[in-house]
Amino acid sequence: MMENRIDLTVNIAGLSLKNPVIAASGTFGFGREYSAFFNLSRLGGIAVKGLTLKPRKGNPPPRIAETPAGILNSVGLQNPGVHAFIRDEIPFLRRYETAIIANASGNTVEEYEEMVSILSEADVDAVELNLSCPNVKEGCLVFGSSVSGITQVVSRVRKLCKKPLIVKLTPNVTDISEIACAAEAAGADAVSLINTLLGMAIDAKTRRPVLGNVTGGLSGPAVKPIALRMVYEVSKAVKIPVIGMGGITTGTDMAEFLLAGASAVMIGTAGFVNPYAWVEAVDGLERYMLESGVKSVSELIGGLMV
Amino acid sequence: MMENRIDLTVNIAGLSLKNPVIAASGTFGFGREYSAFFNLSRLGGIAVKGLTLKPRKGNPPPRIAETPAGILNSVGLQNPGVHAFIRDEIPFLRRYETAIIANASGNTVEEYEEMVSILSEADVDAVELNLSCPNVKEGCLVFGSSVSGITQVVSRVRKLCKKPLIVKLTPNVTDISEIACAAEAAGADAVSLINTLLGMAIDAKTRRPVLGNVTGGLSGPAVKPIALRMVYEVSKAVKIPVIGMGGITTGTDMAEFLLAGASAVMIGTAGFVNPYAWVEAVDGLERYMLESGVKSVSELIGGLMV
Amino acid sequence: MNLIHRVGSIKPLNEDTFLMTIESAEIAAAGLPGQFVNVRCGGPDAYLRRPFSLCRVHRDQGTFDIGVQIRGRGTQALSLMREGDPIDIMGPLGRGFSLKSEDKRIAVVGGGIGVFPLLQLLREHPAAEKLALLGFRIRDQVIMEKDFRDECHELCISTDDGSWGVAGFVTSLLEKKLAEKKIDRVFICGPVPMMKRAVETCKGKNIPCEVSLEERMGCGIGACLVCACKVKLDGCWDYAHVCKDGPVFSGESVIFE
Amino acid sequence: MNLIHRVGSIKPLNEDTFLMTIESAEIAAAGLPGQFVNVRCGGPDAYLRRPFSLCRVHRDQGTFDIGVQIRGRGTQALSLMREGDPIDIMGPLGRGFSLKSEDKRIAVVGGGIGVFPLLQLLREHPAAEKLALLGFRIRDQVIMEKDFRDECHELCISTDDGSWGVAGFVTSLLEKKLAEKKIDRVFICGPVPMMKRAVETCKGKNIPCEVSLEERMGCGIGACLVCACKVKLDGCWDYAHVCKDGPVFSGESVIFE
Ligand SMILES: Cc1cc2nc3c(=O)[nH]c(=O)nc-3n(C[C@H](O)[C@H](O)[C@H](O)COP(=O)(O)OP(=O)(O)OC[C@H]3O[C@@H](n4cnc5c(N)ncnc54)[C@H](O)[C@@H]3O)c2cc1C
Ligand SMILES: Cc1cc2nc3c(=O)[nH]c(=O)nc-3n(C[C@H](O)[C@H](O)[C@H](O)COP(=O)(O)OP(=O)(O)OC[C@H]3O[C@@H](n4cnc5c(N)ncnc54)[C@H](O)[C@@H]3O)c2cc1C
Ligand SMILES: Cc1cc2nc3c(=O)[nH]c(=O)nc-3n(C[C@H](O)[C@H](O)[C@H](O)COP(=O)(O)O)c2cc1C
Ligand SMILES: Cc1cc2nc3c(=O)[nH]c(=O)nc-3n(C[C@H](O)[C@H](O)[C@H](O)COP(=O)(O)O)c2cc1C
Ligand code: FES
Ligand code: FES
Repeated sequence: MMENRIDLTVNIAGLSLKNPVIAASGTFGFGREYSAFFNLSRLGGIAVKGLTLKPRKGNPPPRIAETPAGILNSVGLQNPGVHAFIRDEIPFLRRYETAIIANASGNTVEEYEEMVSILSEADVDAVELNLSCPNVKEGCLVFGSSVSGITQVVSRVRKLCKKPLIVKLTPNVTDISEIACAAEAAGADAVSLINTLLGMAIDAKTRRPVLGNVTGGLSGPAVKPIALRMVYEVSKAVKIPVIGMGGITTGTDMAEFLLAGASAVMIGTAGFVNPYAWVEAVDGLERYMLESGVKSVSELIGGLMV
Repeated sequence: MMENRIDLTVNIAGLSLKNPVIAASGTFGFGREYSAFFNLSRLGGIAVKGLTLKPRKGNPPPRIAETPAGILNSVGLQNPGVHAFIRDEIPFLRRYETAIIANASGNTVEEYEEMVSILSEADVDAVELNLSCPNVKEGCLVFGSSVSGITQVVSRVRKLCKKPLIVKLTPNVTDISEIACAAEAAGADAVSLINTLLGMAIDAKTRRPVLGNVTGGLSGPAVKPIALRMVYEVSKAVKIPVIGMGGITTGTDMAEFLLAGASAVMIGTAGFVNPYAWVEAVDGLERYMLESGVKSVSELIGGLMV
Repeated sequence: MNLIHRVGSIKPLNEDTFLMTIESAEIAAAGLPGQFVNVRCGGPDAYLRRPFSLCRVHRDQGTFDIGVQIRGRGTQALSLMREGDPIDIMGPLGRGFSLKSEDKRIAVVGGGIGVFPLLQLLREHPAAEKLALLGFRIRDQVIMEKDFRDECHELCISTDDGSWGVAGFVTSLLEKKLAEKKIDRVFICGPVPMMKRAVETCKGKNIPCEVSLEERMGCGIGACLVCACKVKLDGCWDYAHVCKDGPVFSGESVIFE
Repeated sequence: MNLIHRVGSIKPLNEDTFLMTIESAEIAAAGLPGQFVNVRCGGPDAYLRRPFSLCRVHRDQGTFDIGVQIRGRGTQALSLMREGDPIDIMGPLGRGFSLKSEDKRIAVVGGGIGVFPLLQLLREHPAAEKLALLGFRIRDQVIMEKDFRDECHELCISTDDGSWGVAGFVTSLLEKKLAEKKIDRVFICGPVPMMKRAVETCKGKNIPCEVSLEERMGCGIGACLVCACKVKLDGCWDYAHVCKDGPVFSGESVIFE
């Protein structure tokens, strides 16, 4: 009955999602674990664990630190490599009716090109370029945090990419709108933001960093005000769709991001605390829309009254 | 008895503080209100409310929003102007044995120059340049977020400044070390960081921003991991002392900042929740030092084992 | 200042409102009508303190009451506290209502939970004649009727739909009463549109009035300047601060927007 | 999966350790020795869940016990829960100890709070002969002595200072016992240096062993990859994940650093 009245579908860069909730890359593995908790078909999409050309072991533990209303992680892109993903994980994911978004990282422009070429032939619905992972020293950070870096990677990759191309932005920059505009100009079909904020935790007792990697990426409710501001700024600056994320926990949080200008959202950290966070956010958004008399998600997008 | 064993004094840019706790600018007014709670002489120093040449009314309310483990504020530098400060507030503050740090903002380089000239003749112990206030549109943000902006203001102001010159850095930049180095090169005696992170809060019910000013500055425990990382990076990059702040609540938090490389800290938001936060942090640090067998604060500074 | 006090009791007033008695000889001794306390509500998401007006002060018992409407995270957490729990409270804070012996006949005008600070005012004011006009949306929202009746000479209640007392807004009640009898000063607390209207009514009759304002707070004591409200100053305007210059202001000085 | 269960009881074991009984027919029915549960502890500062091993499972009563040492924010908040409180728990999670009928004689080696998962192992293991070696720092830290005695054929306790049981480390006890009698498999849980030493001892005697590891967790189910631990793989090494591949690993496979 609810379904009849409320339209949750959204369109992003030619991709049609049944609802605006996407599992954020790196927090949802390849979906297998959470499929024990709920039907993955309930999600608008799944951004899979960040992929690289070759398998990566990732950073030394500890890889997580709890912070006030958030977490720091320094996983460092541990993944089985893009080929293993295509072989072992896509067939499983395809059992569900949900968009598969391949999150791709590289150390060089050439690696990004190769990744995108491979993924263009794979059965995925979109490619999300991670130019912003703070846990990898070589390359990544540089690409995502300057106009020249992002222009270079996105324009070269664009030529090879046969899928909708989402560019994921780092918040560790002076002016994120400028970077988003550069991504748009270089051919991105959408931008997603924010990736994690670079942070650090120290154990005063041992006088050592908590994380094996010293620094890590901050996510969770703590970063929500920053993420919301950046989504608001970027969606005013670009014409392509914006996927918002950073600390979203509830359907109401999600509504805030849509109002700020996001066309869809990703949810990550909240799922560690509540494995049903993703589906509860879908239900929560539906409830919010019912209560506020909104019939379709598109009415909310960018609807902030300033 | 504790006093005999533990040395809490620190030296910053020629300024000797009885302990490393300074009240952060904008959170402590001109000290009057908190003097009803504790003897201000217990503080290492007080950075007074951000001053401008002329009185400023500040931004429209609401000026505060609560966020997960933090707050957003958009006060917008409401203050009675530097002359009223000198006339009405310094005499009161001088009744206490604590360093007075004048926090100064301007809209133009010339305004900064004039402010510093005036403050150089006033009875304050140091000047803290606020080049990073996110709530003022004209000028401020620009100066603090680029190497050229900071170089310009600091080098011109340096020539006129007869007091220790502390430059306060904004975290809303791609590379804070680069900015800190520019401040050092231009003649800063110390840097203080972090100012607030630009953020936003939305009321999904009313579909409006919570703050009258739309965006505001994020502070409090939520930002601590980011502040700690920036203090760590900056204190590796510069030779001048670093004053750390951002979310400090306890003596242990403070120890973490000292270990990361800060020579002193500032505490702000935590005092809204607990009016004794500043003095409890002094006591907490002393306890931490006793428990870990540290005799003087200088042993802690930069003592992180990586 | 000692911050840790003790929850005495919690009694529901209606579905979403309750009265909390707090044991604190210090606050009970010092608290004046219209002043407020700033309460750490606890709960995982309520970081800042929440301000509540003194609703009733029992000096002899060393306790005071606050009336609380459950609205969000903080008030929700507060409602879950139990008798005997320690509670972290700063107060009394701010400037309360003026208690002038030359004001012989006073009226209080309260809307919804705005009635809370007016009860203690009635209890302490030296006036010979006290009129209380209280407005609520519907009958279920009517609270503290008996408590008010005990503290004044005349009590009139209005509900928007007439389900209790007179039908209509409390501001209409005020207009009617001011036409009927001479009042020396009016004390007003409630939603902004109601206060605005009530102040205008008083101005029209040249009767001095005072209003108790709300604004989001940080420090609660005047140090952070976040709780700004617009007031008239020398023919122009300026921001005053609710926590320190208020929460009670003269009705003439406030600029409602 | 139903996450909301109920606190049955809380009993102190010593100054900073307590046993919490939780009512959950589902977890009691499914939980195996060595598996863990991931608990939302509440409190304003404990955002993530905390992992605790199943210590005792009462299938018939539909309850299970966890033993908890108070260390930080989360365990502190947990210790304040009361009987009947709802509690948010994911579980049972991870891979537990192997329960092989060919292992006729087993030994468990526990250090400090590492003893917790070993109790249910003793209760469920089919072995004919069960030896328990438990080490603690001092007498005041000795916990669950009677519970262990009831579940094994021989119990030896050591304390570092000899204030209870044998003086010395539990690893010395293990060396001594392995010299005395034939054991088919050893199960180890405790501080890393102790586990490392115990594994080496077993290796020296060619006795297979299993260890239960700890690592900071995010999701608790294998999705976020934060709980990495080094294991041997094809002559080289790789990261395994404590929450999914463990917490129990064969002693031979783990690389202690
Ligand atoms: C001087 C003063 C006296 C007050 N007296 C009473 C009283 O006697 N009884 C009563 O029920 N309420 C009173 N209020 C309003 C009460 O403070 C808010 O309802 C309460 O802060 C809401 O907290 P929350 O956690 O439930 O809401 P949330 O929306 O979760 O609060 C989020 C933040 O916004 C602030 N906030 C939200 N609403 C208000 C508001 N209306 N005014 C100020 N800050 C707000 C909160 O303090 C908090 O910082 C008073 C407010 C002021 C300023
Ligand atoms: C598989 C497994 C089983 C465990 N079984 C038990 C048990 O039966 N009884 C028991 O008392 N303890 C057990 N622990 C350790 C227990 O999880 C930690 O003591 C607890 O998480 C500390 O939380 P805190 O809030 O008190 O500490 P804090 O230091 O405040 O915690 C901060 C963060 O670090 C994590 N953390 C801190 N110490 C540890 C640790 N040693 N291991 C993993 N994460 C940690 C916390 O989970 C939290 O995310 C187990 C750990 C694991 C991994
Ligand atoms: C454990 C962990 C691993 C992550 N790995 C990736 C990754 O591989 N690629 C990527 O683009 N983002 C990664 N992220 C960032 C998230 O996708 C997301 O941008 C961020 O966590 C903010 O959203 P949240 O607050 O909802 O978690 C990771 C985040 C976490 C917590
Ligand atoms: C209400 C408020 C007002 C502030 N005003 C100023 C200011 O005038 N000048 C300035 O340099 N920083 C100002 N700040 C920033 C603080 O000095 C400090 O850098 C920041 O709050 C981080 O520290 P904290 O987390 O301990 O509050 C203000 C912060 C708050 C919360
Ligand atoms: S709340 Fe800080 S000045 Fe009023
Ligand atoms: S905690 Fe997430 S993979 Fe182990």
